Amino acid sequence: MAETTYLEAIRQALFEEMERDPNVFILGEDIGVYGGAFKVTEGLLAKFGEQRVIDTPISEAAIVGAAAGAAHMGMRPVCEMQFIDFISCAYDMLTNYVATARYRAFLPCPIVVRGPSGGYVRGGPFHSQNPEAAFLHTPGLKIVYPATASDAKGLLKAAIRDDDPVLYFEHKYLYRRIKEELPEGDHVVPIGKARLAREGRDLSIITYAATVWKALEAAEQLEKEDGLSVEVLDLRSLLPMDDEAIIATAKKTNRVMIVHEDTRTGGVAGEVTARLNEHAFEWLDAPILRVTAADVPLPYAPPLEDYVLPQTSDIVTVARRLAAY
Amino acid sequence: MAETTYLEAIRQALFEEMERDPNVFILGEDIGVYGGAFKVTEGLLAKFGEQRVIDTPISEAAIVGAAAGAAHMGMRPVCEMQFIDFISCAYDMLTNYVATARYRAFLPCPIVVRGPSGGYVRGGPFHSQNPEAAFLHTPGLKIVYPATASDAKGLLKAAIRDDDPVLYFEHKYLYRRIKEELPEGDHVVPIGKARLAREGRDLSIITYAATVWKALEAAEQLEKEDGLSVEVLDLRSLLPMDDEAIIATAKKTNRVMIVHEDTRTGGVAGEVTARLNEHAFEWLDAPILRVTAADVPLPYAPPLEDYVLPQTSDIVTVARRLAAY
Amino acid sequence: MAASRTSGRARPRGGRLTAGDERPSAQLTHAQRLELYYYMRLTRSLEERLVNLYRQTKVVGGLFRSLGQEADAVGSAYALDRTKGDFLSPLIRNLGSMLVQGAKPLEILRQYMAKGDSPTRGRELNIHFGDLERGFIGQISHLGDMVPVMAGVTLSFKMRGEDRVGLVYVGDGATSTGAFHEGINFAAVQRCPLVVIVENNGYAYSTPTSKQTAAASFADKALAYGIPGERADGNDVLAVYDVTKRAVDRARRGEGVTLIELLTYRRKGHAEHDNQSYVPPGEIERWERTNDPLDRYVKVLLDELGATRGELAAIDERVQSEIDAATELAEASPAPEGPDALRGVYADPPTMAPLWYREGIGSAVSQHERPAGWGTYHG
Amino acid sequence: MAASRTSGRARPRGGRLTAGDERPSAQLTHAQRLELYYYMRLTRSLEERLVNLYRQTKVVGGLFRSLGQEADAVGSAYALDRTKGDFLSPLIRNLGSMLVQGAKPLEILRQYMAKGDSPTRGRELNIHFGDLERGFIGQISHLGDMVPVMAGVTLSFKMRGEDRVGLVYVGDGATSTGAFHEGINFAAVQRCPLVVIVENNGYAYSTPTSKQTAAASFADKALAYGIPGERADGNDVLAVYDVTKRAVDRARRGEGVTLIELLTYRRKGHAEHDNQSYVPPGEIERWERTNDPLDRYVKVLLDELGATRGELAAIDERVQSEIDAATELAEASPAPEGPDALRGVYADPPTMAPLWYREGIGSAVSQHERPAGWGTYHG
Ligand SMILES: Cc1ncc(C[n+]2csc(CCOP(=O)(O)OP(=O)(O)O)c2C)c(N)n1
Ligand SMILES: Cc1ncc(C[n+]2csc(CCOP(=O)(O)OP(=O)(O)O)c2C)c(N)n1
Ligand SMILES: [Mg+2]
Ligand SMILES: [Mg+2]
Repeated sequence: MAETTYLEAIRQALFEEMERDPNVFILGEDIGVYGGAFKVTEGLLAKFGEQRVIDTPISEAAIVGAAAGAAHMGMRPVCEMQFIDFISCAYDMLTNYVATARYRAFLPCPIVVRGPSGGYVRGGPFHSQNPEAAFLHTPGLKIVYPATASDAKGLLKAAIRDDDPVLYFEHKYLYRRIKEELPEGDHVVPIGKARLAREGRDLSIITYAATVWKALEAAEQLEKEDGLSVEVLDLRSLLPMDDEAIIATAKKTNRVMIVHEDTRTGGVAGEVTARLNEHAFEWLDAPILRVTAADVPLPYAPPLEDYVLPQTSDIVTVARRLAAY
Repeated sequence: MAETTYLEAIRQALFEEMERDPNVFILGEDIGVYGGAFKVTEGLLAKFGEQRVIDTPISEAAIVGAAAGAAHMGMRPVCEMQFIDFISCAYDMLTNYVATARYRAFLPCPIVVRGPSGGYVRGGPFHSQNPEAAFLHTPGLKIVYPATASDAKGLLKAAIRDDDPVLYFEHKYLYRRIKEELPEGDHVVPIGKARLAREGRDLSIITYAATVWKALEAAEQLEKEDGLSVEVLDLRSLLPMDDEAIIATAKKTNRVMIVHEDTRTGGVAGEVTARLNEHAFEWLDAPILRVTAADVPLPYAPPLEDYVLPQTSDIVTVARRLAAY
Repeated sequence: MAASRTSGRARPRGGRLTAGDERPSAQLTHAQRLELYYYMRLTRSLEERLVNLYRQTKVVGGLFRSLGQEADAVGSAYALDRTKGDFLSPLIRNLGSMLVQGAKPLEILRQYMAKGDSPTRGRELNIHFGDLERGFIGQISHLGDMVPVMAGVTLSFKMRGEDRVGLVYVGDGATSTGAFHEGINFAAVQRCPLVVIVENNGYAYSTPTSKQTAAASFADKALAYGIPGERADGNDVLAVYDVTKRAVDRARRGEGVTLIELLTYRRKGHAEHDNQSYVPPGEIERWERTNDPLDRYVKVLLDELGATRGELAAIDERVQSEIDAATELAEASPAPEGPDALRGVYADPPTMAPLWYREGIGSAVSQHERPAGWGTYHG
Repeated sequence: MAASRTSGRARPRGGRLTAGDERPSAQLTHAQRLELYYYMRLTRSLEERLVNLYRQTKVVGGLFRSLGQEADAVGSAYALDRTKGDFLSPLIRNLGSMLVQGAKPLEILRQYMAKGDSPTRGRELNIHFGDLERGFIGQISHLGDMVPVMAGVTLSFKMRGEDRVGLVYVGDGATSTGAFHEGINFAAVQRCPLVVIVENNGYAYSTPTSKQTAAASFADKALAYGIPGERADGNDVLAVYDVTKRAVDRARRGEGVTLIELLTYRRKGHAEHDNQSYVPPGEIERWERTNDPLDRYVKVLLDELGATRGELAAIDERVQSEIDAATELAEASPAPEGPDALRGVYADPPTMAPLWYREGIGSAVSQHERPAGWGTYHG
């Protein structure tokens, strides 16, 4: 079987779900004739027509709000943010309207909001964001952020079928850089389960999205150069978070570091640290260490971006300190 | 000297700063003739006139954006959100425009955004929010959340004078419930410094805003009933956070709990836990425990709200477990 | 503001032309005309009962009145066709619209008293609740947000070829929000079967419309969206019905969105605590004296439409006894129970786990039982 | 779209009436007319140089063209009075406006190449930069956001009684955003000295204006805000100057906001990578052939305004040599240095602390030196 890119996996998921369920439709800016800024939705208009592939005005709040309204009536809308950075314009709609619909009014609101996220692509401060931490704090939302093509497909299918609103972040650095053979058939990856990306004994790296690959790279280097056996846990789902998996890896290796591309303060690593501290305190032989972006808006020039974002060498450095602790 | 309420302290700060600096002006919904939904700005229109006390259309993004524009030109605007819940409508403007102005364009952006926050008042899901965690994650913003009348005044004055944008959250439950004698003269409380609200030896409670008072209540009960000496640290500033103070209290008592009114997952407690873990791991004789709201939108009916929000009795329960650990 | 009963387009130039002179209310039966009266009276009396309960501190939180705006709410909602599954999204002053659409006084009373058997089980305030079956949807506080949502509701009608229409209300103040703009523009481009009603009651909280917009009229805003804009006397229930019905018919014919401005007046404060000190002296009294929607409709019913005083008195009595019965039931309703707060945040999981220190369940702390001291544990 | 050179109100009914027939461009000196040409030529040639650099992969990120829109950018900015401190907020296709306002080709080139001595020191993309001295402000990517910001900039002019005017651009697409709506409404109510220009270039990325709004014209949106709305041929630099100058004068006189729609056409894709497959065949060529703003202005200059071919050739040459010189300098500029990324997030602290594992500074780990084992430590 041929290998499928991360981007193509997303399109496949959209295609298959739109074929499977006539209630699924997609809406966003330039997703129709143009096929989306990254061509994720290419071909969908031709196949499914203007009724189910809707080019919208530049109105992120309206896109999300309209999706919510349609979802109440039984539809399964998938919204594209042209870049995920623009999800901030729908922040009110998502956190106040969408997230609370079921709780306060018993309204079903099964929408998916997806879009190209993340840096390492010289996109500058407004085309590189990782907004997951801003929403982690909102009960009622689910959040997934796949790192592999297989998860990209399986989690999007799960998100579309989920009866709750799901934010689906896709990493644009991975779009065409990774590919793999996808499982055949109806490949659905359950929301809420982490993925053990690499087994190890000496220390654990908990991470998600693009930095999963950096962690794996670091793990290999550490094995070769230091003889360290490093476990890498890919969270995949941030909300709900797979407590069982993070606790299991912490109890196994007793040394944990958390890696994310997002800025440090207020990032997801804090929540993971708090949970591990609550549930595995005595198993920890060393402090949980964070490797993250520095606390600055993400700058554009390559030397600046490289300096701000976490790199494989950072993970190696910190892992060595952790192992030696 | 007479005692001053928390609310009156805020008004005093606005009044004094507007008198001191002609560049200070205030804008928001119904803040002029009406004096604001909670009457915080009462009397300011009469004193300073329509040019400096601006009633705006219902447009939080425009309020914040216009404040930013005026701030670039040397003004010192203070925006009122009628309820802080509506700050979500300015989320894009704050996180993308305001927070990055200095960094990406060397633009001064000394604005203050303030508004009534927090629960315990039967306000329901949209008049009780604590939005601090949603912004903790944004480099470029500062965040303060006073618990006392003295800090309410001093921090607002500091915020207005600060050359960076400051989110100033004021707790509506405290508006008229607490009062104290304020220091005389030009009372300014530096941003970034925590306040030791109570000294103790056996365990530390790190908290901020309304739950400072619950923590103090619990501390007293624990002293009386259990003979425990409980330290209470009021963060006051969330961004920047006073690392020195949180580390010092952890190193002193070796047992820490964090209390906040906001929901648990993705809340400020995670960040505090991560920092303590990084900087005081070996001093911790017990896991850092969180007392927070449950992860649900805040419901309206008293029994529901009481059930969801952290109560003094919760703090007592957890403190006892922590002390006995 | 106009006290005449005819409605019409704000300015002839406002958007595309519409057949603006039909009077669909001429088709209403006598029973329907009395029903309009019933809903207006029910709205007013129910709010009066709520004031009593508020003063007895039985209402939890604020109380919002629609005194003087009953014609606006009732007349517009009445133009929807409930047999077809038409849908509306009310605001805080649309108690009347909700009653027309099938909300019950008992539900309203339970909501305001935060009862456990209220439609939101005590989770949300006052009339913030909805019912997909009866066709109304619970607003959130954030003004303007319901416009995009109703764009989506009506988009689904269009996509599925359903013969249904949606109606969304916004206040004069809410027209300033970004959400209003994005939502109505989206609906206009998509030609959703949606009617947008701007209830211009002169104030947003304390802010007069002159500080809300420099536009001469809210109906003028229709031109910005390429849709028809109309304006009507919001205190004339039949004029409100007429203008709304024409827009509803247009939407049902596939002709897209209409923006309607209803001119009315908020005689009470923003909420019960508001003393309206910002209102020019005499303004409220003038509206009360000369332009009360109930007084006006009673006069029309008696003078022009052949109703009798007896018929109206019977309705008044029915309203009173319905409210009395509902109040008794509502007062007896139980408060919600704390742990119910954890249910239904998500479809899955259906319940959030209680915080460990609350329920005495397996605590973080008690789980700390690492067997091998501080050595490495393989398990 | 109109190819005529006269400008005017979109529809006579659009907002309040204005003195729409003055032609301030008649007052321009010969030198000023040539200067307009200079800026248009500079814009085009500089972008062409950027295309070369882009193909050599010396540009970091995307390249955005304003080909065919130079008259719109240059003519409108030229209507501001730089001696009075007028202020503008450009968009991605307003390179011409920035040049008029004093931005230098060298700055632009350094920005596009992400150099350390570029105006943003490599922090922001392309023409996203500003200068309070020269009076332009760096946009962010989020469309519409600059409208509220410029409302605030001009509010400060009004508050301080300064004789200054602001100009903000939005694309046809950006008019759909909530921020545009909130900002222009706010400015209109406050009667800020602000000119809002909608550059209607037919597309927002791939989306034609018909999917952006159902309104017949963007100038019509003025009525929604109670301000004058005008519409002009955006490819006629003098018409653009005229319509903007009238609005600037109005603002300076304290008469508040004007909305101007400039009709133009985006001949290149959204950015250089966009192949414009969505554009109907022949459309681009038609605009290129019959409605190129530079061709048109050259003809007017030569045929009507007494310029000579020699004068224009000299300007072309000057432009070329300025760009050559700037390119050489820009290419030689250094890249920024990583640690500069930590400076200036805040006024205070001026620098963020480097992450401990980067700089080998006192690490979290090495600080773990609790002296008294696991006993309680009083320190
Ligand atoms: C986005 C937002 N900002 C502020 C508020 C606070 N608020 C509640 S009602 C109100 C006034 C509403 O006025 P209007 O839209 O005219 O409706 P009316 O009360 O007159 O029916 C305000 C400012 C809000 N609910 N939402
Ligand atoms: C709020 C927001 N949503 C989406 C985008 C992505 N985006 C960038 S440019 C663009 C099209 C802009 O079109 P228009 O406003 O007409 O300007 P033009 O490029 O034609 O000058 C879009 C959708 C954005 N920058 N901001
Ligand atoms: Mg109103
Ligand atoms: Mg455009």
